[in-house]
Amino acid sequence: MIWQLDLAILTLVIVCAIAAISVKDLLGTAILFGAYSFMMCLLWSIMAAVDVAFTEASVGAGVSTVFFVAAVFRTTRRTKD
Amino acid sequence: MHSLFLYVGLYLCFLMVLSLYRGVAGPTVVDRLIGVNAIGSKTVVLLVLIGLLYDRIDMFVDIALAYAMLNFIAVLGASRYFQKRKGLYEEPPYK
Amino acid sequence: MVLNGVVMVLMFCGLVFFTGGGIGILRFPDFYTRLHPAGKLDTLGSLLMMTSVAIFNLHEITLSNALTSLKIMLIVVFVFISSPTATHAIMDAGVRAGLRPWEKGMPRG
Amino acid sequence: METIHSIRPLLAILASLFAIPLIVGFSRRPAMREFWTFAAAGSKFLIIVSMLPLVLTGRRVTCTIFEIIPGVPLQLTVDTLGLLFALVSSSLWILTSIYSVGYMRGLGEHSQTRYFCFFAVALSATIGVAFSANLLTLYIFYEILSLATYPLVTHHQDEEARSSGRRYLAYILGSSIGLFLPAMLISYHLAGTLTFSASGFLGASISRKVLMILLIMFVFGAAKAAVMPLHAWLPAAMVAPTPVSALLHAVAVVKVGVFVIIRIITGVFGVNLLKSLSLTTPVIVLACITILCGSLIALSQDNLKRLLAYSTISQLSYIVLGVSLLSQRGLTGAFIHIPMHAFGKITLFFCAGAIFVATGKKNISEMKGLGRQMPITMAAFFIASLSIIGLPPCGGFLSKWNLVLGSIEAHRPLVLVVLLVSSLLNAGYFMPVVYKAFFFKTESAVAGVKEAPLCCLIPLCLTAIFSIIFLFYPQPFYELISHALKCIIGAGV
Amino acid sequence: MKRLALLIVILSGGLLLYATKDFPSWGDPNSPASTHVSPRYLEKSLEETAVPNVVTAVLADYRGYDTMFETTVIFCAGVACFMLLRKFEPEERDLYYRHIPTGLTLHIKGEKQIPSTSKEFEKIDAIWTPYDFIINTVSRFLVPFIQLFALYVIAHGHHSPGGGFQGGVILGASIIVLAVAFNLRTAVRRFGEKIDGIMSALGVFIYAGVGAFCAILGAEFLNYRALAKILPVGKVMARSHGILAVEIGVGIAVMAVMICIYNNVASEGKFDEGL
Amino acid sequence: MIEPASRESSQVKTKWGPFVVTFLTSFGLWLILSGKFDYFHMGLGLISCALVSIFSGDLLFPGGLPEGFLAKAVGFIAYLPWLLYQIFLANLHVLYLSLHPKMLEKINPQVIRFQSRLKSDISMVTFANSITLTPGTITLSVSVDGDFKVHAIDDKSAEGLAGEMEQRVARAFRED
Amino acid sequence: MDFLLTHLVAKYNFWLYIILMMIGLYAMIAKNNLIKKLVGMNIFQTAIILFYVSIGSKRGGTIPIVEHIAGGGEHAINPTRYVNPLPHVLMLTAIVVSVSTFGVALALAIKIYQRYKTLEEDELLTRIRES
Amino acid sequence: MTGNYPALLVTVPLLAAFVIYGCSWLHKRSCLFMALLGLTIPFAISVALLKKVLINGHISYHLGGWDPPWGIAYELDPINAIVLVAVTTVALVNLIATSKEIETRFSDRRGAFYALYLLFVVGLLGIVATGDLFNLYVLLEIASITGYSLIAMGDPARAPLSSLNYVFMGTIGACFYLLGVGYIYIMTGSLNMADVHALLPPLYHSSAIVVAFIFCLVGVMIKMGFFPLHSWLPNAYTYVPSPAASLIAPLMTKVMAYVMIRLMISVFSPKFVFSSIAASNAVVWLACLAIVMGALMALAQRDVRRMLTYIIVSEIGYIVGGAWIGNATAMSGAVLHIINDVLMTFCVFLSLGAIARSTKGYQIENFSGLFKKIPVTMATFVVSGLSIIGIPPTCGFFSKWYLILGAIEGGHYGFIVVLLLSSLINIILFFRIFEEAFFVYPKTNAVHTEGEASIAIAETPFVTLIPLVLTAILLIFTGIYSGSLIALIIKPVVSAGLL
Repeated sequence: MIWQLDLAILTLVIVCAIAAISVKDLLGTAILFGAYSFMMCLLWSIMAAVDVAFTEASVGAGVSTVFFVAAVFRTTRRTKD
Repeated sequence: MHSLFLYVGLYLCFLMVLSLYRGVAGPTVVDRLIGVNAIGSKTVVLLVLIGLLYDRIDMFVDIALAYAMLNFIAVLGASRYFQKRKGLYEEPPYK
Repeated sequence: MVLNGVVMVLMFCGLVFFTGGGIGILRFPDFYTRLHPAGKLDTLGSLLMMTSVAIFNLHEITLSNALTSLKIMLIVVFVFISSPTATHAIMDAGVRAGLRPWEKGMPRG
Repeated sequence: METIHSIRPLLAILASLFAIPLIVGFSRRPAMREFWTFAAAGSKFLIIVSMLPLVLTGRRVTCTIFEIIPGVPLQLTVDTLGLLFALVSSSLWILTSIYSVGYMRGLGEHSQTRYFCFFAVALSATIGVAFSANLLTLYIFYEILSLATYPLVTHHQDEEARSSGRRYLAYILGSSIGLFLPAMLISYHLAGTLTFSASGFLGASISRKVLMILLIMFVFGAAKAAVMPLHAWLPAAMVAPTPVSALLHAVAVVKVGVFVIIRIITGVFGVNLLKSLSLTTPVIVLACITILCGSLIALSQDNLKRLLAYSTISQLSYIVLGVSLLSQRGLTGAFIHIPMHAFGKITLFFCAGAIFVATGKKNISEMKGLGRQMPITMAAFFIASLSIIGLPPCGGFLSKWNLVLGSIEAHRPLVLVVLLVSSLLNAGYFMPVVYKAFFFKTESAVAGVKEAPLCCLIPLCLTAIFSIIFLFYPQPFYELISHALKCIIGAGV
Repeated sequence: MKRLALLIVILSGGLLLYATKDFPSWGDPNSPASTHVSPRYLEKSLEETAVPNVVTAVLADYRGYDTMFETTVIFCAGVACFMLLRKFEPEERDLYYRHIPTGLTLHIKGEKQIPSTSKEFEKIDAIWTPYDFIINTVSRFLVPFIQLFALYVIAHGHHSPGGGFQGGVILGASIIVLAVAFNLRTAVRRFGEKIDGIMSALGVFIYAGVGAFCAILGAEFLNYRALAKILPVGKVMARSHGILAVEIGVGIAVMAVMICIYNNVASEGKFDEGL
Repeated sequence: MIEPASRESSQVKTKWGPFVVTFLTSFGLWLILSGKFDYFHMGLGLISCALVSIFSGDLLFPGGLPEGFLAKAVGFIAYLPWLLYQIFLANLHVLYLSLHPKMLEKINPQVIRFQSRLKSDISMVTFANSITLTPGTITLSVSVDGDFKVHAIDDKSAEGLAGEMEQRVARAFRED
Repeated sequence: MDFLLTHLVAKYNFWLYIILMMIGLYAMIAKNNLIKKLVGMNIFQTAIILFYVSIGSKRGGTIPIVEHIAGGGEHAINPTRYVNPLPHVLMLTAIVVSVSTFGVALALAIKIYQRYKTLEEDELLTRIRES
Repeated sequence: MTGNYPALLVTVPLLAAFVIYGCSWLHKRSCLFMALLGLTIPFAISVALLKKVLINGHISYHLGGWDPPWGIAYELDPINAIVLVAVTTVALVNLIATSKEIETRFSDRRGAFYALYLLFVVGLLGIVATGDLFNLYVLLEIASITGYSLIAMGDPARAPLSSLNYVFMGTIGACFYLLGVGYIYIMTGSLNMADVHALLPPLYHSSAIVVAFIFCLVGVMIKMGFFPLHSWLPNAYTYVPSPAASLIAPLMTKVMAYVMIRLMISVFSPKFVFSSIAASNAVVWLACLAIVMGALMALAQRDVRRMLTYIIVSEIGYIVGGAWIGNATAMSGAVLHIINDVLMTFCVFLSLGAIARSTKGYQIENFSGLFKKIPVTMATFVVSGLSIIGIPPTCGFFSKWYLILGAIEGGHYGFIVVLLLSSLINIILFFRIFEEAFFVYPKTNAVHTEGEASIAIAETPFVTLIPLVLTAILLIFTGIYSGSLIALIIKPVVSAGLL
């Protein structure tokens, strides 16, 4: 554990989370959600959970975002909140 | 040397804040994409630095590599959206 | 010791480029121009930082350390292939999305 | 007391159930279908009669099917009281079956297969109640009976039948689930058992207040006994075809209700306990009110079947009253009133049905002068009404007599008054009918009417004759009842 | 709704915050979680399973049963996406083709179509579907290396982070890259739907099958030790190889499922051009 | 997979060429990645590389191995140091721009079109990516026959296009 | 300051995960858009993963991959040197579950959109009522 | 091989699911056969296990050969053995009964359907059998995800949305459960139920453990649709396709209720649940509210299926109330009610599915004249309805018996009143339908001259009818044998747990 980095990244994570749910555009949400996953991946590796970080990197940063974009592509970007 | 890496890491975090600002503030979605892509490239470096801090860099390199690959896919996917859909802004509510 | 010096210098250079990238992303007036620092400065920044780490990793030269350093350089290679492509993809996306480029004299968009 | 293990009680119950597949199977061939009904009725009666000698020698026939709830098996026991009831209902089923054939064919009713099926189920359940060895078994059969009679009550499937069916279910199921079930559970909780015993299984350690509440819950829970104010289902249920009203609402269903009350007073609480705490006063009051009100309402009825229904309500309360007097004579009167009233009332219903088959009339006002067209029917009606009123030469006299004596024995003079007043009222609503039938000029509407088909006529004659015979030859009943009383009263002493 | 949400959030958040006061502090080496069950994994996993990566050892062996169901969850997701979205009846519509060398678009109305074997023409969905030469070429070059890396991750799950799941995702991603960079038809032509379906089932089947095979060999379910009877290795190495077999199964299943989900989501189950 | 066969004029029809090259390349990569030289892992490596080569060999070399493959590879590697140097210069330039206080006056974004004489797709992609990485320019789009659209950030970058770099790429891929 | 720091470090991971989780929960309940809800759900799940991983971390512990000691089979491994691997294992599963749920939910969202051409909950409800 | 029964119980349908899905790409016809096989074997195994458990007592099976706190164990006691039997029975019978509809309705994706079907069963079986807190979560997710997709295959207008809402609620539930497990883990360091049970007593007063318990419970309650958290349930169960309805509706909520009881008894202890957290009264009152609200909302529905879903809400109230009264009788009643409710909900949904063949919708009006058309099917519907009402000798009566008895012992008179009240409301609910089916003839037939002759009897095909009738008979048999169920199976475990 590296608490200095941990604290910094945790803050970023929360910023990302709030941004992701408050952006009024679903594609923006998808992209910010990807950023959220990056941060999480960093957080896991900071806490020495390498396997979790690996999974998060491959799932969160990779396929999950692509799925999300694909779904937005097939539905709509419009959102009221 | 370790504390140097730690500070470098913290500085990278600070730089991520800058990129994140672009990601959060927009104004357009592609701007967000730029911001997030920039975060991605810093993350790769940060991962390797964390490996150094743990003295187990060989374990972290794999993650970084995978990360670099998959980040590419995500950006490709997101940009692909615009290549298909014409509008940058939201399409009209109903057809 | 010399090795450490080299590492520090490279890392510092990398950080400078990264900083430039970060500031550039903030300061440039429109999407197209922002892509320039994002696409290029970060790439070179990664290269320098990775190289410095790879070199640092070699201060005890064993086969496994050498391979690890090679792997780190492999990341760099990968970044060098993928980053310009990604930049291009984003640029293309912007164009196809119909984003108007900034021209001299316009306010920041 | 010696106990014999035998599956005969179970067979007695199942006899009619076995007939169901056959009835359904022969639904296209009415003759065969009815044959199976008779076969079931006959075999059931025979099985029950075959247990008579055993019971009369002071033994009990028991059949434990399996343990449902720890300590409470699904168990059947034939004791004298149950046997009495079972005999009455199963013998009357045979007659009713004959009558049904005539009635249903005479009117060309629909869905006869269904009718016979549910009739069989209802009878099984009735016998089940009669033979239940514990409260849970009794409750199970009680509920089966409620449900099996629902399609019978609503047989006509029209709007009236529908609303009556609703009312029937609301009263019967509502009271049994809402009052009887919790009362039973509380008893189980207090006593740890539900098996009837001669001296009651609720011990004296339970406070009087609780016992009182339980008793009231039980009495109202058995809404089939039609104790006021839970009586309204009975007149409503008269929309059913007359054989249904006859057997079920003069014999099986309502008698099950009072039988349950008898069981509760004698088997759950125990006469001695109740007597020592004098808990039954409210029940007596209720029964008296019901007797008087039922009769009074009957006075104002024009529809014959409704009149009979209100009469039934008041007559049922005689039994409740007799039991809750807790005196030997009172109990005797109550018990003997079961067969007497059954035979009497079923005759009346048969007559009403026969009139309906022959003339299509339901109201008394339209029956003027009918006695000349249908002398046999109306004669039977007269005999039966005498029995109900409690006048010799009919069996009803015996029960009234015993009840009167019982009320004296129990030192309740007011009850005596009630009984006498009610007899007068009974006469007040029956005699006009007879009078109109025989001494009025035949109205054009009923002129030229013949007697009902033979199938209808024979049963009602038989029952009327039996009503008379019982006055002169009540020994079998007395014997059974004295055995029962020996258990109930003697055990506590 | 917002107010209700706020209430719920504050309530449960407050409850959770209240509970943290009894927690051992973050990173406490003496906390119950670090002292009760897990030390044994760290101490014994190398000698019991010959796997240095304790996470892999626990994942695929000590708690291998969990992981089997984890893979099943993934499989479920794939099957669910297929079931929900897949449309087998093609819609009636005009055909569009692109002549690749010139980039011209052909719009064919009616029944006629260009033979699917043609290398010059590519079926597309609308007149404006883009064709990006750079992205195509670069992706083509990267895919084999991504795949190789994925296989490496699967094979080296014992010694370094990674394993079947991560490798499987990357493998799947390599096909998704093709689908994104070219179009879905290309990817599906390369890795057919049928094969994909069979592979997803096969992968999980390998996992559960290995477990069942152990049971057949007379040990408990998933007790890889029993594999020593048929493998020319000791009992400890048998565990290690059992883990590898299982990881391969996971990898196959995850890859197939990721592709399945992407294909169905990106094309609404029509399997046309996709994203 | 669309195989741009017609555009590849010079190709060797060896069936095994792509497979062998892919196999060797990937096995080399495997050795770097793996770092374990025991039989077991090497065996796994062989299997993996074979799988990849079978499955994706045609992706790397659609339509077979190009003629003079080795020479081209060497040429490409020789091209890299120069490219790195250019990248470094370009980055300094962008860095200067982005940190310059009066940045808005300095830049003049514009889109430039030009026709390249490169033929093979690999060389064109190399060229396009090199453009993206170097002085203030990003490739917007490339058509198959070499029609480049480039976004340049300022006049200086716009001028330096299409000159030396194209030649060097052409030389690296033996297309001059 | 020092005191504050030790206490902050001792618990802040646990506090921040709660904040994160509440953000997710709030989004799940209060947001009107189905996809937003989905994002909230994912944040919620990640917050729990964060909690678990925080349980697993250990001061002075390194990653749970035992370093090879050549021929040192008998060599005792000191468990305090490595972080707790069990939560990592559990969380791998949780991540997988969350991505599976995510995939299924996206498929459902697409199906809903195909029918009603909107993803806003209130609009959906009015349209259902209309039809 | 018999030693491996606990694992095979879950693994056989699991493997079958994979084989089916794989084969469905090659040969579609064989799917049904394999699905049947994949459910018959576990059925046989579960019966064998029940027998074994009754003879030998508790069975503990260590998966992978690792001892419990480190590995995962399956713990089988008589109660979960009987729940397992119930699950396998329902799954098998339902598959047989609805196979025809599945084959026609999902003809192009039957492999996927069967696979999901089997996996749903796998999930439930695992949930019931497992002795590990985290394993339970994973299995729960399997059951949920398959459940989501099965539900979403229903009415295309409404099912996806209700399914998505279920996804949200279900995920919150599962996550709360996971969070609770995390709190347990951080305080005890163990995930094995028995181990946690042994480690917990000194920690009973820790706020973290209390919160852990609350969150586990709330999570489970969301999943089982306990009253204030039930909002997903009616929609989800209303629009599910009928072959899946008769699988999901009986099993999912009931298995979760079992999980709750299991958490209360074998993870935490009754001592903790009933004395350390003095919430038992509150929960019982909440259960009362659930029962009443469920019944009242059911009363407001005209759609029969929707009405039944609210009845499920109210039945869950019974179970929760019974479990939280806190004495052995009520707990036995709750467990018995789980089994009975599985059977009766199954029967009612299965018959509803069969009825749906002859009707256009599930509105009460659509039921008119059904007694004429499909007498046997309606008879089974009536039996199940009576069971839900609680008429003896159907099984519903007996669980109510124990519940009320327990409430009397525990002095919760409110609960008794509510139970009786809901029975009365159920009478209204069901007889409303019966009346409609019994009295009213559909208008189309009114044109004909005579009612009786004109309505052709269009009875359900035998492949559906026979299982249906058997289930209805089973309802009565379970009722009659509930004494032995309690005495042999439930009472020993419950009393041992409560002491």
